[in-house]
Amino acid sequence: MYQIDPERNRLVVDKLKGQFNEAIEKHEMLADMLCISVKKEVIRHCLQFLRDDKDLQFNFLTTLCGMHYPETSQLGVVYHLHSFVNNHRIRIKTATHISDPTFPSATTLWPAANWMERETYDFFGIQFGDHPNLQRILNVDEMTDFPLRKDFPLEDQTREDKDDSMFGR
Amino acid sequence: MAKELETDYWERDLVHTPEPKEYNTLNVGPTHPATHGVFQNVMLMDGEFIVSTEQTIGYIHRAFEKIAERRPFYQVTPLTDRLNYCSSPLNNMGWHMTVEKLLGIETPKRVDYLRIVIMELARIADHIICNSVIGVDSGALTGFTYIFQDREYIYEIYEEICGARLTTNMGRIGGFERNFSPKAWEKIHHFLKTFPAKLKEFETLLVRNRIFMDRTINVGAFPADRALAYGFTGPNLRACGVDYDVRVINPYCSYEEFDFVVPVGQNGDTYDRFMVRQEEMWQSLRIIEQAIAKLDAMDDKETYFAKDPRFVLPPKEKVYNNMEALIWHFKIVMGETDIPAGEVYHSIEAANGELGFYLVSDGGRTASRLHFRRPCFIYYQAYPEMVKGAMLSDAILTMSSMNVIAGELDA
Amino acid sequence: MIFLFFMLSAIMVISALFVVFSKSPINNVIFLIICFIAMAGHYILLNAQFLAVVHIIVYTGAIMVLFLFVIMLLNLNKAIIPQKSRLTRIMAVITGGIFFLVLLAATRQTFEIHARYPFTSEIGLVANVGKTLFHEFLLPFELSSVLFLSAMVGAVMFGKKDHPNEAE
Amino acid sequence: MSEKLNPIIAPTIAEAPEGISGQGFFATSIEKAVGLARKNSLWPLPFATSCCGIEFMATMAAHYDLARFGSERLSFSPRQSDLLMVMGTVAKKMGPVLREIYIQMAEPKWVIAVGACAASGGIFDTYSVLQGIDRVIPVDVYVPGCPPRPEQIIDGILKIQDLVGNESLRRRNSKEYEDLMKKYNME
Amino acid sequence: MNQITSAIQIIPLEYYIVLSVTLFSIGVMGILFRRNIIAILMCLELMFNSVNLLLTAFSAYHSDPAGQVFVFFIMIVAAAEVAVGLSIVVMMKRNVESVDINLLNRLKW
Amino acid sequence: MQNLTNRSKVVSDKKMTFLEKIYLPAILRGMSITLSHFFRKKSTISYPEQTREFSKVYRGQHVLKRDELGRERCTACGLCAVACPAEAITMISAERKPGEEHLYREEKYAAVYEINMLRCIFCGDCEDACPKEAIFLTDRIVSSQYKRQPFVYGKDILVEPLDPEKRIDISARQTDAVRKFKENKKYAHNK
Amino acid sequence: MDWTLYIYKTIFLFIILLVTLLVAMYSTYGERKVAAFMQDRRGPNRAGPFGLLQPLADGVKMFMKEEIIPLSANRILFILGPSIAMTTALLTGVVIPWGGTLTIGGREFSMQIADLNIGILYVFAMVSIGVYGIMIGGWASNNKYALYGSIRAASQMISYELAMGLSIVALVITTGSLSLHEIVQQQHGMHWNIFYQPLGFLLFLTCAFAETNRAPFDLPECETELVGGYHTEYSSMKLGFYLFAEYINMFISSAVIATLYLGGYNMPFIHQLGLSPNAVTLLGTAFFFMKILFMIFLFMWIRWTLPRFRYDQLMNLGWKGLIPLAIFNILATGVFYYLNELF
Repeated sequence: MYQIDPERNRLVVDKLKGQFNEAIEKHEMLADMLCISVKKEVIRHCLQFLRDDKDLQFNFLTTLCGMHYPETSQLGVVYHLHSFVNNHRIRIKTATHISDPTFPSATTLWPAANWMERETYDFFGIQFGDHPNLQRILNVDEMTDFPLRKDFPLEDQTREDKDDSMFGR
Repeated sequence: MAKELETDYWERDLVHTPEPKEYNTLNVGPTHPATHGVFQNVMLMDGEFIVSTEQTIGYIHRAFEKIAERRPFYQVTPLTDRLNYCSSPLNNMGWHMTVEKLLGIETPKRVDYLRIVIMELARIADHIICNSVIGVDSGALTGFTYIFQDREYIYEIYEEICGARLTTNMGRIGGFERNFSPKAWEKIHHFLKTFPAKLKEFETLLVRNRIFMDRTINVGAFPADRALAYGFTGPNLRACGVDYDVRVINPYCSYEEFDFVVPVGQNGDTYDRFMVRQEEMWQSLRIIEQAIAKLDAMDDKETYFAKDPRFVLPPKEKVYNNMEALIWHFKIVMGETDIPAGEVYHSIEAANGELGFYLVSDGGRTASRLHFRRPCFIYYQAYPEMVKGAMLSDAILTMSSMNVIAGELDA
Repeated sequence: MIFLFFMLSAIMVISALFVVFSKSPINNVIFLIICFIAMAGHYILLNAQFLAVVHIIVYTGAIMVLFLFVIMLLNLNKAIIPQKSRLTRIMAVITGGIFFLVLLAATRQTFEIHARYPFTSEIGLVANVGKTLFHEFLLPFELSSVLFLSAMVGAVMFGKKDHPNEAE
Repeated sequence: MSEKLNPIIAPTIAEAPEGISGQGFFATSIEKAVGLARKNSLWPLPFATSCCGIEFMATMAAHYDLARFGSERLSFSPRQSDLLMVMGTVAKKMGPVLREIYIQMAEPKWVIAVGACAASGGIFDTYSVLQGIDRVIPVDVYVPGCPPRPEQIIDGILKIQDLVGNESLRRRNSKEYEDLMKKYNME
Repeated sequence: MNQITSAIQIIPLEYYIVLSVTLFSIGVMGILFRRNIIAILMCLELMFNSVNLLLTAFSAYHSDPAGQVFVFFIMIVAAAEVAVGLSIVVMMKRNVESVDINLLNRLKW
Repeated sequence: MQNLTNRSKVVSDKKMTFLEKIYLPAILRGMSITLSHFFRKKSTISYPEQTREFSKVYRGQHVLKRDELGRERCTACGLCAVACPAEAITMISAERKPGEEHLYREEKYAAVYEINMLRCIFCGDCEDACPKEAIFLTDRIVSSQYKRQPFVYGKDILVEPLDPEKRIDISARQTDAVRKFKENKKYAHNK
Repeated sequence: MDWTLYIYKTIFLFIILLVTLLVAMYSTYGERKVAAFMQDRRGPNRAGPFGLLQPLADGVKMFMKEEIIPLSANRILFILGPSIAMTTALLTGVVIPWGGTLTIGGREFSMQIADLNIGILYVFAMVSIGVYGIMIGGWASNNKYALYGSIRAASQMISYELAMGLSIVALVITTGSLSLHEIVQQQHGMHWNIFYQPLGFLLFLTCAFAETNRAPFDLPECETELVGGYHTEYSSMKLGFYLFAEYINMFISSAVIATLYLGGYNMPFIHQLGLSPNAVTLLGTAFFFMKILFMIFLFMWIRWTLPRFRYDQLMNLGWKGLIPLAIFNILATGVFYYLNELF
């Protein structure tokens, strides 16, 4: 099984706290991974610091995804970072209010972030500030809604065999 | 220069002014035979050479993440089938392990080993597709039909275990739906006995054939640092020389007990990818053999699911007869169990690389958010960089050797 | 026989005119090919079978394919080149006509030609042509190979991109 | 086991014409011959988007061998194919592409929707998936299953063969066919 | 076979002379007429071939293979000319995006 | 990049020997393989005439089981419809009327039970969810149709025939424990 | 005027055309069967017994299919392309000696339509014209894939024609004749040229693969890259012509190879059987066809074994591999014969 290394977790938290101080909102140990919430103003620097720091070396962006918290009307972005050398994974979270869904882009740090951010934009309508090509990627360009927000209906509205009374459920 | 010519003393014709350099655009896809699934590449071509590529994907976008938010956990398994449909059981197991992690279900060792047998079979099946398709795209169709017969055999094994060939929906949260039948074991043993010779034959057809080597060596080469920056994982990263394998780095499902080699390549070209996949099949065979040895050494031949009554469907004979069991059965099927709130990230070494499930639960009936880290989606964006300056034929081989599965790409 | 001659000639002249007047380069090439095939017919009429076949292989099979290839490769059919001015074109036709008349007049003046050797139908055979080529014309033959080689080198040098990276 | 099989008359081209009766015989026997030829030479265009495409590969491969029906020559150019096999999910983004391909195909053409996704959207009842390709192009045969077994795909092709073999040569010029095309806004 | 061999004895030599003169003039006209380098090269080929025809005709009438040997030399020269000429065209197209002869008359670009 | 594990092994060898460079040996070897297959027994199954052996647990067309007395087992509890990820199952339940005991096992039964076979993905979740041993998938395949409508399978197709000879045997799909349980006739379920 | 000869030639021409078409037709069937058998499959077996009517079904179907000429295509050239391909493919057969001489009613009839003294060159000429079919058709389609296909075809065929010509030169040195008839007669008994020119045979074979656009040189139409290559836009019978022309080419080049290198209609030990001359001739023809069929099988065998080349590798192989080898072959042959004369 994957071993959790509390030493390294503490090191990460200490280093980040030392660097960004109160911009680190919260850190908690969830089931398998250290999870750090960061203010969106510093998220880019935070990621860069994590990537470039000699001891941490989080050189691999495992994944990036958007979140929608309808109860607080917030949109968030979650980064999973992985340090190959230290074999250490952490999760960085950041969030902002739905009325101003802009985040800095991580494309310059990892080219891999390019499509993931486009996907996040596509699903949640999160704007990534200096993204080179922020267009819809999976959905048709004409779409105006952001389908993964909780208020968007899942079902295809034109399904016929379901409208039939015998398929209604 | 144009001015000079206008004052030509004899010709008063319109002088042709040079236009900016013009390249051909070639529209590869979405139904081009080489794109297998569906993605479009608009290639800017200078003769046979590719100047730049622009991809359009999403032609089979099916909104997996949205559906997953509306379905109880066990109904997500059929969805994961359709991610990388060449190796459905791998995805199934990955998803089950994720849920088990969230729910805190401890699986018995026997389940782990059974899963490993299935997962490695699935890996072989996936690599068979990828490598034989490299052959097909380079024009050697025959190798495909030879090796595909073994894939058919793997289908038979699947069918014996779960009842489906491709989209298996195999296993349940906590284990399997039924124990492996004697026939299934027989087939697995037969497979282990016959497959090496077939694989060898397939290798003889291609591996040391100069035409094939010329077609693949230094085609679509990608340096390791770029590959890491682009988030490559799996065989594609290993072909670049980085021995990153989730099974070794973050062992799950008792992989730490197994002895196998992580094959790596040299410079990440198509030949490396082909060879890495080829070697992985051999290693998978070894792992299966070890797993079977371990299973044979066990006294327990009956356990096939975790005995966790909170989340695992009770056995049918109890449901039929026992009120308590019936109630739990209803609760689990309706999704009314007390699922703990929390988030987990679990990743497995799928055939194409690190397949991650980021599962956020708020304690409700369904996941509040489920994000798939789909390896294809992440590394396919490096394709333009890989084929820049290459020829059209190279681009096609590069694409097939990357093994981009449309279902996984578009979610 | 005469009929065959006239037919072939007519094909040649008409297609040659099309070569000149047709605007699309592809059509030019195709009419030139027709012209050349007709010319191969003439060669056969003249008992030069070997020459006829070599003509087809070299001209139709290589040179014209090269033309067609370049046109396709550079996609020239789309790049419309403006024609010369009407005046120039009329002048060209007149010049050609006058040239034709002058040449015709000049050839009309020629004295009667007498065959040097008694007539033989064998001269067009490979053996005869080959013997002449390799006996009497050995030096020019070898020299022409040098010319050909230099042309090849020249073509390769021209065709090469100056800096391989510049194209990007 | 018998229920698994549909009664399928083994298609052979060497079928003797039944009964000779005046002028009608000529036309029908020609139609029959053409139908036999057509149905034994259906060149498919595999529009394989997802899982069913892999099962189609299995159908092409040694165990099932679609070649037995004379259909192994895949032509990816719509001009050359007779049978459009839509296999896999067709998203709304893909719909126009599919329609374009159908229009580009040369008559006579047939369409087979393989798999739940192509036939009805299947499990993917979502905003992005076309709920059955018969929304954009006319479909001749539906094959259920997700993905269908190669046996089912072959079943579907046999069904199409029956359809092809019995089709009148004039059908493609008929009013009915025109109406069908009009329904899909084609010509 | 016999028929063909005797053909040249029926057709007067003058006919061939007139034919080749015609072709040659058409070639000349074409060179003056066109602005497309490729067309001009083609007209050049036409002129070469009219000469070839004449040479062959004379050779046949004289029963002297030397004339046909010359045709070979002309073919060689023509092939060489086409090779170099077309490579110039390719280079020109690459550099100035045109095959207009008027752009070449300064011999620089 | 340093090694992350101590298990890595470079597997590709890109240096060609002279024999490999001249193409022929590899080509001849390949040709000998293809020729040997030319004379080998073919692995094709001529489908409509021959059928491939299906696994007993194959998930094909559904069946609604009757019990030994020929009564429909389904009680229209709706679990299968809930469990269906494709939402392909619809049912309307009805109360059993007196005199219908020989038809329906429980007091409630499905008056209408329809599965849209075009939607169905044959995942087997309904079988898993059924607490009454009523719905099973079988090793029969669903055949293709020219129209959409026939794919909505009603009870006329789904319920197995009354004739005991024509019953569909699904015992292979059940676990050993269930089979053992079924032999014991003293439980209410087995009566 | 020798009318019987004319009539005989005409009839024979038609027979040859018919046989060519028939063989080409059934090589499509053969190809599918061979492919199937090599791939552990069964191949077409529904149309007629063993699927023997499959080519007919394909033919009828293609004939009845709708003709599509794309709007943006050049109509005349679009139709011209397949016609050229088909015609040139058919025309090549006239110089091939299909057998010895038949004696009917005291007259000798040669089983060759035209015994040109430059037979080999005629074949070359026809092949070189055949390129136009592909080039023009591909260009006229106004489709990029087709254009790529035709450009590839053009450069490939020119390059390999060169190597082919050079490999023939060595053969001509050994035989001293360009006439196919004479070349065959020189290979009497077991003096087949393949034993004297093994390298030349290999080179010629390779070039023949390239000239007929067969795998591993099927770049102009390789479907994984160019969809259909030059015939992407073709449908109906025009497509049929292209596909057919390929098989005719394959048949003819097999015949040429058999003629040049495998002894043509010569059959070893046939004269010891004591048969009548006519029987010997017919038996020789049959043997010739067996050789041809074997060559066709070889074509298919290789196609279903090897991966295909890439464009630049193809060119490299042609220019840097085959042409130098062919030149070396010429030199070696020349030196050998020079030394042979000296001593």
